[in-house]
Amino acid sequence: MAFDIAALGRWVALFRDRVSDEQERLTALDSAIGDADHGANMARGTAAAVAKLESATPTTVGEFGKAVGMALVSTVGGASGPLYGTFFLRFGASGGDGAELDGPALAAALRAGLEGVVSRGKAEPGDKTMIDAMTPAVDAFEAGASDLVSAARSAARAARAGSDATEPLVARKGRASYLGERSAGHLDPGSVSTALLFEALAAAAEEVSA
Amino acid sequence: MAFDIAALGRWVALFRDRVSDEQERLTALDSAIGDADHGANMARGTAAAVAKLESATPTTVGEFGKAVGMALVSTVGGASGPLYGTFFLRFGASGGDGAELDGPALAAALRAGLEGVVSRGKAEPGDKTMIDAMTPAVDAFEAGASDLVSAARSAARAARAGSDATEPLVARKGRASYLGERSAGHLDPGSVSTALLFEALAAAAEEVSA
Amino acid sequence: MGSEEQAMKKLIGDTAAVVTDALVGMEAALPQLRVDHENRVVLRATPKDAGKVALVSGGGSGHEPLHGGYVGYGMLDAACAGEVFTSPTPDQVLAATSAVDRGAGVLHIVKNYTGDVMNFEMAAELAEAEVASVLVHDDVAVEDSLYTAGRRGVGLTVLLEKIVGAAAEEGAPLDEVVRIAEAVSAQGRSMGMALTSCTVPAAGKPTFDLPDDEMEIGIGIHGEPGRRRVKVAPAPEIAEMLVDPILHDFDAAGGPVIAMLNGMGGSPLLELYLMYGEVAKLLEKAGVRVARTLVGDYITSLDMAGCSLTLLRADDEMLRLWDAPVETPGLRWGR
Amino acid sequence: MGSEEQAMKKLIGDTAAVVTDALVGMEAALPQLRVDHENRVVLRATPKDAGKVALVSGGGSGHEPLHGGYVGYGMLDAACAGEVFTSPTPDQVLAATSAVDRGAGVLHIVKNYTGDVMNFEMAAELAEAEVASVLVHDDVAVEDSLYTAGRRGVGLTVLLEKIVGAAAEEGAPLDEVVRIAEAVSAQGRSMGMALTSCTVPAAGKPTFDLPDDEMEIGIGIHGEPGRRRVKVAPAPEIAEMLVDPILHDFDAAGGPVIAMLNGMGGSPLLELYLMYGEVAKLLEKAGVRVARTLVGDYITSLDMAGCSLTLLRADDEMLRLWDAPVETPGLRWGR
Ligand SMILES: Nc1ncnc2c1ncn2[C@@H]1O[C@H](COP(=O)(O)OP(=O)(O)O)[C@@H](O)[C@H]1O
Ligand SMILES: Nc1ncnc2c1ncn2[C@@H]1O[C@H](COP(=O)(O)OP(=O)(O)O)[C@@H](O)[C@H]1O
Ligand SMILES: [Mg+2]
Ligand SMILES: [Mg+2]
Ligand SMILES: [Mg+2]
Ligand SMILES: [Mg+2]
Repeated sequence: MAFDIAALGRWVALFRDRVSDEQERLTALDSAIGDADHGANMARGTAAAVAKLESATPTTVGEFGKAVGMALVSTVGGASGPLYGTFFLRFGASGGDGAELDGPALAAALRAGLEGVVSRGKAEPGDKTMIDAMTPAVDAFEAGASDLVSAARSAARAARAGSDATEPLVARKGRASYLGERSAGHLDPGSVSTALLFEALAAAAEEVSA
Repeated sequence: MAFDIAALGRWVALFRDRVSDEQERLTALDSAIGDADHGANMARGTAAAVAKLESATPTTVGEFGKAVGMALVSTVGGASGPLYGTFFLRFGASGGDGAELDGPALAAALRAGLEGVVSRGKAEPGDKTMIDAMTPAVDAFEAGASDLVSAARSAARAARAGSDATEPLVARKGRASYLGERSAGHLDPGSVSTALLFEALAAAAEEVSA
Repeated sequence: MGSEEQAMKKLIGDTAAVVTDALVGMEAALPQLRVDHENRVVLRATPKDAGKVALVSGGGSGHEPLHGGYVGYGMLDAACAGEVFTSPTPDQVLAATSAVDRGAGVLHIVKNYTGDVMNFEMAAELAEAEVASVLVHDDVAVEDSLYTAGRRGVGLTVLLEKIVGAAAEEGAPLDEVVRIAEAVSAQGRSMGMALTSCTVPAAGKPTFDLPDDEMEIGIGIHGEPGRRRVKVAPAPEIAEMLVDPILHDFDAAGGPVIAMLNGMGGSPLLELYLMYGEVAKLLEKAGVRVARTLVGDYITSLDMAGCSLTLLRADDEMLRLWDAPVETPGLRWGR
Repeated sequence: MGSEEQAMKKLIGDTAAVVTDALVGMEAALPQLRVDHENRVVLRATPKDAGKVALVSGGGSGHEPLHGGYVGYGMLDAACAGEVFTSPTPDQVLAATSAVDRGAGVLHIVKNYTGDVMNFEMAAELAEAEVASVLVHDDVAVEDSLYTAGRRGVGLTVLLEKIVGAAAEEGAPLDEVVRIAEAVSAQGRSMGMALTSCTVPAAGKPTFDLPDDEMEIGIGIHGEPGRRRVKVAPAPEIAEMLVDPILHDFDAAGGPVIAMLNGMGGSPLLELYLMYGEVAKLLEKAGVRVARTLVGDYITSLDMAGCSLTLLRADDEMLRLWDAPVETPGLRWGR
């Protein structure tokens, strides 16, 4: 079993659906410790990414990553635009000219994406950012990469747990850092959208395997 | 029985007290159909008039009227400043060099004050202004001028009734006129302060006769 | 300060001294102005040349930058600051008039409110200088009738002070200045709307309650309710509610107009630009040619959210005077 | 438009198109500007002379007049308008950079927010023009630490754009322009406070709830809560809460400073002047000499009520560049 371009497209579409369902919640979280735009940003960006995939009709993983990444970079702005954009650009670069990704290849692409986010944003785990959901998710996926569905499921669980764990933290990166101690007691909004990204991946994997 | 300068001073002091007690109500009325300052305007003006009487120590009715009138003109601003100011200036001019006013002389002074307000503001009865309280009050005082206390009491009742009668009217003068039909259903704030003016006069008359 | 004032969302100290305190800050911030604190009159630090007509305006405070912010080269010589939303007293106007008279007469620019008219009138009666006055009454929301107080003076005041100020600065004699002032007053119309009320410091709470889904159409500049209350509508519809009554009242097609889309104080500039875009579309459709534009907070009602539109049919002389240099805190170009 | 947007007290149409619609109105109102609507870049209608360094700034919308209102002679060459409170994308910055490059290099003026920094960085990586950038990070409410995102860029941005814009207009080469920009960035500090939150159109309700008797100290410019919440206080105490942290952070006594008392959008000018009066008293007591002053809405948070104070220690060169002519919608003098 592997993710072909259509399945990758489903992943992005399912991510868009989840973001759209949770848009208000993401904005509410960003209102508490940020600037009240994370929901709107991600809704705009993921809708643009889905539209771009429809018009660009990529045939390789590289083209897929470029289409999604550039759509995000070009439409989101803010911190999450370059970060999620870089994630997909590096994901695509890792997949390269291939037309699909098996478990280990998908694991490598996710790892490349994560590394891109880290090098662009320079956050470390514990800084209360999307990194705190993405890092355990990629680790979990790698650990179980032989079975795509269960790897994706455990990545989704790890992302969600990582996101939940941001609640008590005092932010050191992103806008929430301006609040100092007051940032504690709230989930990081970017970590919640990252949980949605991995939950969408798990749902897409289930569809692929069905 | 007559009003001497001290009694006239008591009238102004009692007016100040009533205005200060009713300041919020006057402002609330002016909020509904004006600009929310009639309470503050009258409180400022009557306080200044009392202070002026203390420092100027007038010895004639003319000096009394000038002190009160100029204090009002100089500190109130708005529509009520020139109107109440003119009222007292003309009141004083009518009383002239005398040191007191008996019933008929007081009636004449009040009439002169009213005429000053009419010529300055050019409002007619029914325009929904202080004129609607002042006109019946002066009429009532004149009718009973032989007995100062009962004349002042019936003037106060007439002023209040005239004020109450402004409620259904559509304003044709003052700020409330800008509201057109929407001005109906509210008391005119200036007519309410005029009712206080005549209620203060009745209270002062009672003190004089006591 | 009582606990009630404590809770007001305002940058103030003693509620009774708001205007006095603001004038202290204004003088500290603006070295080109001088303030007569006793009379609460804002003056130019350097008076204009002798032999030129001087312009005095004023009114209640709470409309900033009007009027104090329009004192300076090419505009006013003095502005009298009344209490919030309360016209200044005759004493103030008289002090201003005497202070700025340069021997060529003084023009009083008076917005048509009973209080303003009477207080300026009393001052003119007492003044030693030759005084003329012009009444601004441009608000089409108010019926124009002989039997009432007539139309309110609103946004046109800003345009009139600029144009007439330029004429006076050029050295036009008093009768000329009056002629131009009357012409501007006759050729301008305004219409305003509010999304929220405003809070007068001395009152401590909003002047009126406006439900979350309603707005006021046909407001003045004193936080008063308007002619009618309607459901909140999107910007294109609001633009129609401003443009239509003005174009219904006078024919603005053909000649050039000066347009001002003015914020009432609480609406962000972003929204004012957006509103102007909608207004511009309607004006174009109606064949109105806009020659000059102002968008921003020029005559306000404290923190009221909302806007007003002013159109002035401007002849060549008015356009030339409009373009002349002006150097005031609120309006500046050409120097 | 859904019923929720209907009830918002805003002069807007489609909530998703607020920025686009506002740019249409801005272009209609300001003939001296040109708007690249596709990329949402505000440009000068007449580009500056070849061979001069161009200045590009930008950021989220909702801070008007920043940045679009500072495009023009003596200040910016282009401003990129992001969504409300969201930094522009690299595409926008790239389009702006290519449009204004006159062969002498382009300076990016970036407020220190993770999003702004990353988006401008990506654009700089892709640009063909020689690009340098300066970071504004003047907010003393935020801890200055290597391990965090560092201080936010707030009010100093306005002063920096003015001073550096004058240097570029004079023909200073890129390295000179960068040197002056770095000097300004190093010498300025700001502190802000809010009496109310603000409402982002897409969110439809205030970003945070603030009880009637509380205010936020140490806010930025994105409607976010501040460092701490305290009871509402009178203006003299608020002035201390702004002045003290700045003077604690750097020594402003001795040399001259440029002071800006900035409104956050929803506070009337009357209150801003009053606040400046209180600030001026404290500065005088602390021996700080104010050489130039700005009071008004220069960098806002939509309709937030509140204010911020910025102090820039200005050397002779900065003061000279400050006084140089500027002709933008938001700041204008000398022409
Ligand atoms: N340096 C960083 N590295 C990784 N993630 C970051 C960084 N800074 C911010 N983020 C993430 O971005 C999210 C905010 O995104 P968003 O609200 O769309 O942008 P902005 O903060 O510019 O408004 C934060 O919740 C956080 O997860
Ligand atoms: N032309 C007029 N003649 C008589 N009274 C008037 C006239 N115009 C207004 N008033 C009175 O003045 C009152 C308002 O006074 P006030 O609120 O102090 O002044 P302003 O209207 O300038 O704010 C009105 O309620 C009305 O009674
Ligand atoms: Mg955000
Ligand atoms: Mg009133
Ligand atoms: Mg008034
Ligand atoms: Mg943002």
